[in-house]
Amino acid sequence: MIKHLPIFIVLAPLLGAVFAALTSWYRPKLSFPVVLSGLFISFLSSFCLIFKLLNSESGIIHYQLGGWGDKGEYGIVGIQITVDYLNSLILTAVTIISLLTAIFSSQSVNRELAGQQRYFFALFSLLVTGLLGITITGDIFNLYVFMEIAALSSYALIAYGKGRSYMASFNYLIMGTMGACLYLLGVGFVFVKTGTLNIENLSLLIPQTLQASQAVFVGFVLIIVGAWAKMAFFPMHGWLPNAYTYAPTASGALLAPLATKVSVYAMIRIMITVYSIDYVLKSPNIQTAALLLSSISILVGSFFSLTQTNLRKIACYFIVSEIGYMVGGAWLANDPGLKGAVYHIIADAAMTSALFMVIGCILFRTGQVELKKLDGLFYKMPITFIALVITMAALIGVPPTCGFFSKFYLIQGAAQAGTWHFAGALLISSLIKAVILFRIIEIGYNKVPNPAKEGNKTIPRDEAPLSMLIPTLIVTLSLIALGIFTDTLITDFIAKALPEIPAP
Amino acid sequence: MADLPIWHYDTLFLTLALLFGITALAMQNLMGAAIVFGAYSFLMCLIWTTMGAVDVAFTEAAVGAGVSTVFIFATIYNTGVSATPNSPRIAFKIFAGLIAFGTGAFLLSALPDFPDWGDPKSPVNSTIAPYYIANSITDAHVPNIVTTVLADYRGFDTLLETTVVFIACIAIYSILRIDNAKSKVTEPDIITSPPAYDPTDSLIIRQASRIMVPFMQLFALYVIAHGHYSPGGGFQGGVILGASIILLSISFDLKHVLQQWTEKKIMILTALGVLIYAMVGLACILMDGVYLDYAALDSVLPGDEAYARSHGILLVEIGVGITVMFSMIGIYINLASNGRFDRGL
Amino acid sequence: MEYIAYFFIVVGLIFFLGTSIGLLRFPDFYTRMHAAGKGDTLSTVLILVGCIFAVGNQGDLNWILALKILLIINFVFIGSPTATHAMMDVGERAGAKPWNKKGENK
Amino acid sequence: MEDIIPKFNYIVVVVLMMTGLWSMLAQGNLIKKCIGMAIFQTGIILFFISIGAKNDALIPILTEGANHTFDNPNIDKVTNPLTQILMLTAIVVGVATLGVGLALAQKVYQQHDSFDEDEILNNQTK
Amino acid sequence: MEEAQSTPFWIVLISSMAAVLISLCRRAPNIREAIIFLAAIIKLALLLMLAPGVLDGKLYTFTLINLLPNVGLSFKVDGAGLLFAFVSVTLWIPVTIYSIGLLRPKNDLSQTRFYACFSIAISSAVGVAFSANLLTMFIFYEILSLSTYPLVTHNQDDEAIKGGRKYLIYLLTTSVGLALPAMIIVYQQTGSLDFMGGGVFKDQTSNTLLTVLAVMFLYGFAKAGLMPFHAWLPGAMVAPAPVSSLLHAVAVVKVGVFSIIRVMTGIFGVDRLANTPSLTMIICIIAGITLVTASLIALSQDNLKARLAYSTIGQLSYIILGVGLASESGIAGAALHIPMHAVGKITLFLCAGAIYEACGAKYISQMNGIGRKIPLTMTAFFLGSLCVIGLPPTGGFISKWYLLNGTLDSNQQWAFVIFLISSLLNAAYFLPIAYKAFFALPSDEAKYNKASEPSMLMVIPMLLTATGCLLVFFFSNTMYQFVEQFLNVYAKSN
Repeated sequence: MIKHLPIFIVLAPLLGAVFAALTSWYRPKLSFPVVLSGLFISFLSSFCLIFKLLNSESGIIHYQLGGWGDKGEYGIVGIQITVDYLNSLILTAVTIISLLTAIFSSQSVNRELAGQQRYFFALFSLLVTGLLGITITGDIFNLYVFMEIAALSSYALIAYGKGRSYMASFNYLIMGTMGACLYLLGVGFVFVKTGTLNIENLSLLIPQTLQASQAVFVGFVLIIVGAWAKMAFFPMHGWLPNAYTYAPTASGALLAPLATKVSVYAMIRIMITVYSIDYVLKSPNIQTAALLLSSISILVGSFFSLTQTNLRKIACYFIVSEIGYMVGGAWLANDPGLKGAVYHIIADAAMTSALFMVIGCILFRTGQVELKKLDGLFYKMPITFIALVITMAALIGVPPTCGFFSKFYLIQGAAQAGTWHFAGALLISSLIKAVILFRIIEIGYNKVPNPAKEGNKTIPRDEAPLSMLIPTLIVTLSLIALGIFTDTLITDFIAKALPEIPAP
Repeated sequence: MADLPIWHYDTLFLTLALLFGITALAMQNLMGAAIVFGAYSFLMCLIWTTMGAVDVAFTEAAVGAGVSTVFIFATIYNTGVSATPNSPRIAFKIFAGLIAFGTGAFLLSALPDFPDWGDPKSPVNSTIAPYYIANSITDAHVPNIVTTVLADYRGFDTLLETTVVFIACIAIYSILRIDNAKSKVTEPDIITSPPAYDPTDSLIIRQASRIMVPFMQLFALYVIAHGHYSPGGGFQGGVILGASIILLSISFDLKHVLQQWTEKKIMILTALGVLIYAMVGLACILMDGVYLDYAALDSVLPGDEAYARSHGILLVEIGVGITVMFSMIGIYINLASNGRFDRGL
Repeated sequence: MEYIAYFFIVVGLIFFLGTSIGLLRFPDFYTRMHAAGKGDTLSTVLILVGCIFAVGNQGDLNWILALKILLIINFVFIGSPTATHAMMDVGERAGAKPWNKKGENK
Repeated sequence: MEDIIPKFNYIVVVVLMMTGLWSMLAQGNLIKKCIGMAIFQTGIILFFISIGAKNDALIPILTEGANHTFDNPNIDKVTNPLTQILMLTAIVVGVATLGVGLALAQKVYQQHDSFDEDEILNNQTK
Repeated sequence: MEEAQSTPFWIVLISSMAAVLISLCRRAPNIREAIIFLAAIIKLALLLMLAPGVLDGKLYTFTLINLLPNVGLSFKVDGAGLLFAFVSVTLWIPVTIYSIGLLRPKNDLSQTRFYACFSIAISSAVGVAFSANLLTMFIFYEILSLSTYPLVTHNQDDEAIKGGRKYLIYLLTTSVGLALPAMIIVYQQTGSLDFMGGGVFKDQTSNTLLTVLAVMFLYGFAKAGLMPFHAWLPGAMVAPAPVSSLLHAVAVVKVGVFSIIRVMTGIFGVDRLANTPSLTMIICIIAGITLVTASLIALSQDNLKARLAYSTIGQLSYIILGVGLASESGIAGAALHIPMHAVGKITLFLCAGAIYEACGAKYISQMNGIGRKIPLTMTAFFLGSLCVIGLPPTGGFISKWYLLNGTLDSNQQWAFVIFLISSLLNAAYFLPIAYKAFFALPSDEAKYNKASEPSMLMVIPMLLTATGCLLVFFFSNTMYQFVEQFLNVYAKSN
């Protein structure tokens, strides 16, 4: 059974979704536990895989579907899914976060979508399937299909939000489809010159023989741009804020941390595995462009977040700027930069998840997240508020939270590559986040007269239910834990995952 | 040029297709646009036939020219037909044009690097593909290589493809049905155009479709079952089955169809198909093969390993057929009745 | 036997030509539909019949294919006029006026 | 001309896709956007199919034919099946996306009684 | 020689644990304050345990966990660090007594928060004192900034909020915007962040880079209050007296200068400083300007706390200037000036608070003749000002003596002059207060006639610290031994 672990990671949520879809017609209550168990199995498998990976000397685990493996001169004829140091981390992160989010969202779904939650958890689980598939697959066309699975289910999940969410979801659909099409086209351009779709075969072919081929280069650009459209990178970020703001709490809490990060992973995978770092370095124009764009998107995200008054909108614009961090880090194409980018994928997944969970808790109790109306939040829901402050601190990059270390690596990379505008953008954005943190603290903690003092009116405590609070706390504390175990993560996983990069 | 025999009509078809596509986008009447779009898809499937991609052509004929056009109609039927913009937004259009033009130029920059059209020695045709052509028979006893690759070599893709259809169905269900379920609008409802055409009083159409439908379904079953030896397979068959029901619901009306195909039935069967496919895969694991390795089912299925594969393919094709059929019906009903499941196109 | 095939196909094509011309030249909706409906059906059937002979090899017909094509003919024969009827019906409901000598249908 | 003709289809493909892309970006009408999306996808499908095509090759269904036998077919005379599979999947994904897009469009129309993007934006900002 | 021992870690941790306990027993004030004293005493005991070892040249090191490759969350105890920790913990006790006396009467339930943050602040100050590398120091530095914010905004009125905003924005902006990048550049250049004698830089590192880094660090640790990043300090004076006394005379500001001493000696290295005139020049100029300007501004302030704040700014730049001299005695003077000034300034702040409590006088112009009403307080004030001015028999004299020696050693006579001028200015803005308090006629008799000494709980701490000012003078030799050990490690590395 152990050798089937890789497929179970993807299969468990898929089957969970199908069963949930079936049960929702007979025992609607049942569909949530079904999905939950699917996610749990998937989590277990990914967790076990990490240990299996650490014991294996090759550092990579293959699983050839249908038993169609390597056929000599033909290469790998079937579809193969692979687990290595790079994606095992992402897999675990995705599974854990989706599991926690599922637990978190059960209450809020019952509240927000009362009587309409049929298929919600099925779609939830299908989205997780898609994301896990993107992460685990070893075949660039299969990746496209998973991308579409994730995309379609997320359109529906967003559209559950009613009202403005329909138009937001439609824009997302157009932009997402454009991205997917560009990706597919890029795959086509690569396919024309290589004739294979398997990532390993490609990684043998492209860096050696096809360095000069224009078609392969065009394919590269198309794939990257497609991934950018999917992850709401600067010129194509328009869809994200509305989509995630008007989605229901649960959908937001699942989509925001995972969807974009996984596309970043896909980009990095294409960059360092299919193509190679020197291929990236050999195309300096697009590298400079990418770096510039990421600086811009960091700044744009941060400044727009300043202008917003709705906490969720602010969080969404944070995502835009964080995407800039990761893309920029990856395109620095040097050791600290890539380490920072990969580390930040995980760190940011945790941070965004925590942020949206906190927002979810507040929404659940107060029904709105307008900044102005949050006064006295500290006295109303102290635990949630402290979680919010910790999360914001992580986003700013206050040590010893994980945000600090990812920034540390990214800035180090920027310094090594001499791209100071990127370093500057990083610092400016974290300062802007600091300003927003002050705002939140002052509104939530200082705006109302201290009820502890005599004579002031006391505010009754009103925390979110435990099923929401506990996941939130787990994720929030994990921010600090991640920060403390940075060294382990970097040296035991990320450093092994990345190729040897010649230091300049 | 002499060694390019088939390309002569192709160039014609391609140019036509281009014109149709542009026309479809240029038309101000959505109904017309939809019709032209259908014609465009039909041309496309002719082109693919000439290129020897019969299965793709078949699918396109069923999906592009058939079902998706009907979907667009259904949408228009529930909404409005006019596409006259109330603001020209010239500047933006020019900007977008520049983007598109730049992208196109960038794509064409790779043109000299491409192999010639129809070159059998190009990397695509000489790397993996030969394996499939050479071993389809020995591996699975299936002459239709497309079916083999679809359901066996790259069976995982097909599982996911089925899942995509399933997702589309439940997504549309949850977008349209969920919150319109309560608000049953009694007619006349928001239908604006075309003039409400109630076919139930037209005897001819009823009878005609009565005659057609059984044959269609028979043919669909044939397509699914015979997919190993002729173009077609679960997907095409499923679409045709779906189309037959759609035809019924157009020529009679939705109520009539919903009497036998209730919402519940449709949605459950949609999920069931995926379940069948996935379970066949699991069965392979339980009989200590890897996932989707039908050879592992040798002991339960008749014939040797190759035939086991062949039968495994048939099983999953049935799964695909079921899912696709009912997804198409579900999607159609949702779109046509705007999620109210009462009356529609 | 090829010649039979050619004969049928050519005749079919001629009818098609007529159909298209009619579709363009006739004055009003009904007459055009008339041209389309009749001519289209007939010419398609003719061409298909031609195909029956075309697919046969060396003198004897390929019966399976012939049968399939006959089925197709059957469906075209049912489907095409029905479709035409439906369109006419809609047109009538939509209030398209028939053409008369004085040309006041515009 | 001699080097355009063998690559003519690629040019058409690019033009098709760019038309689709343009209307996805520029068209104000949601349904038009959807149609443009479909055209973009067909362009890509056409691209894949034509890189898989071979000169005077047969369809990828093996028969006891003139130029190859059942067990060892003449590989150059059989069209590439792989690209066709990929495109089957792509078509399915395409129709699925189209369906979802149309559903969303219906919802938007219900709210704003229009398919025109600018008008919808005005309504929302109001 | 180095010796691995986990005591430093525990010393740092204790008061944080105390904080947890404190926040647990919010309903029982007595237990709460008992916990504080207990923690303080345990801390002191542990520190004393370390002292003899440090005196015979041991370096206690402890690494908790690796955060980055070859940079860990690690501690190292040496003379200066121990001295600093010792001072801040010792002064914690009187201040706690004082704050009990101040806060208990107005039964303000948010005292718990106050004490908890207070203890966290103390641990992070000690953490900075003991940190073995730049990263650890930075972490504790940030924790200190965050944990003191609730203390600054304790009153939670608009003024407090404004002050708090200023406080956080200044400190975070500078540390994230300047210190962090500087640190990262150091790491990227040298691959190490540990403090070691002779610094971490290779010889081929360009001087310009070093100068830039030096400036980034100087302004990055804005707690040192170098102009123009000093404005937070007067702003933070809205805090209640104990806060401003401990944090803005001892913990926070001293953490700032201490960090700068560490960086200059441990990262740049004394020799490198001494051999790079451009570096020392820039440091001295920045410090010197601040020194004089701050003293002049202080002279013009009428609000007592503001005057104290500006004098603090000036005194801090004494220390930085001392480092900038890059001579042994200069650094010795700097390291010594931390405790000396701490004792003096805390006395002054406590007195200021007491004066306000006693007769509601905020402004110096209102203090004519109050010395007769509250003689004890004003005597303490007098002693404190002597210490800060640097007149015998108070500690300030010693440290300034070393500083002046330092100027002569690294023959920078202009610094000598500056020191003298500013000492004169100190005298000019402190002595008048005491003089008016005792000898000038009360401006309005009616107002103060029933003013009397504040509660014993507030007077006793003042007297304690005031006597401290004298004690440090007589025990300065022991202190110097600690500093000498520090010098042996860092300054005498070659």
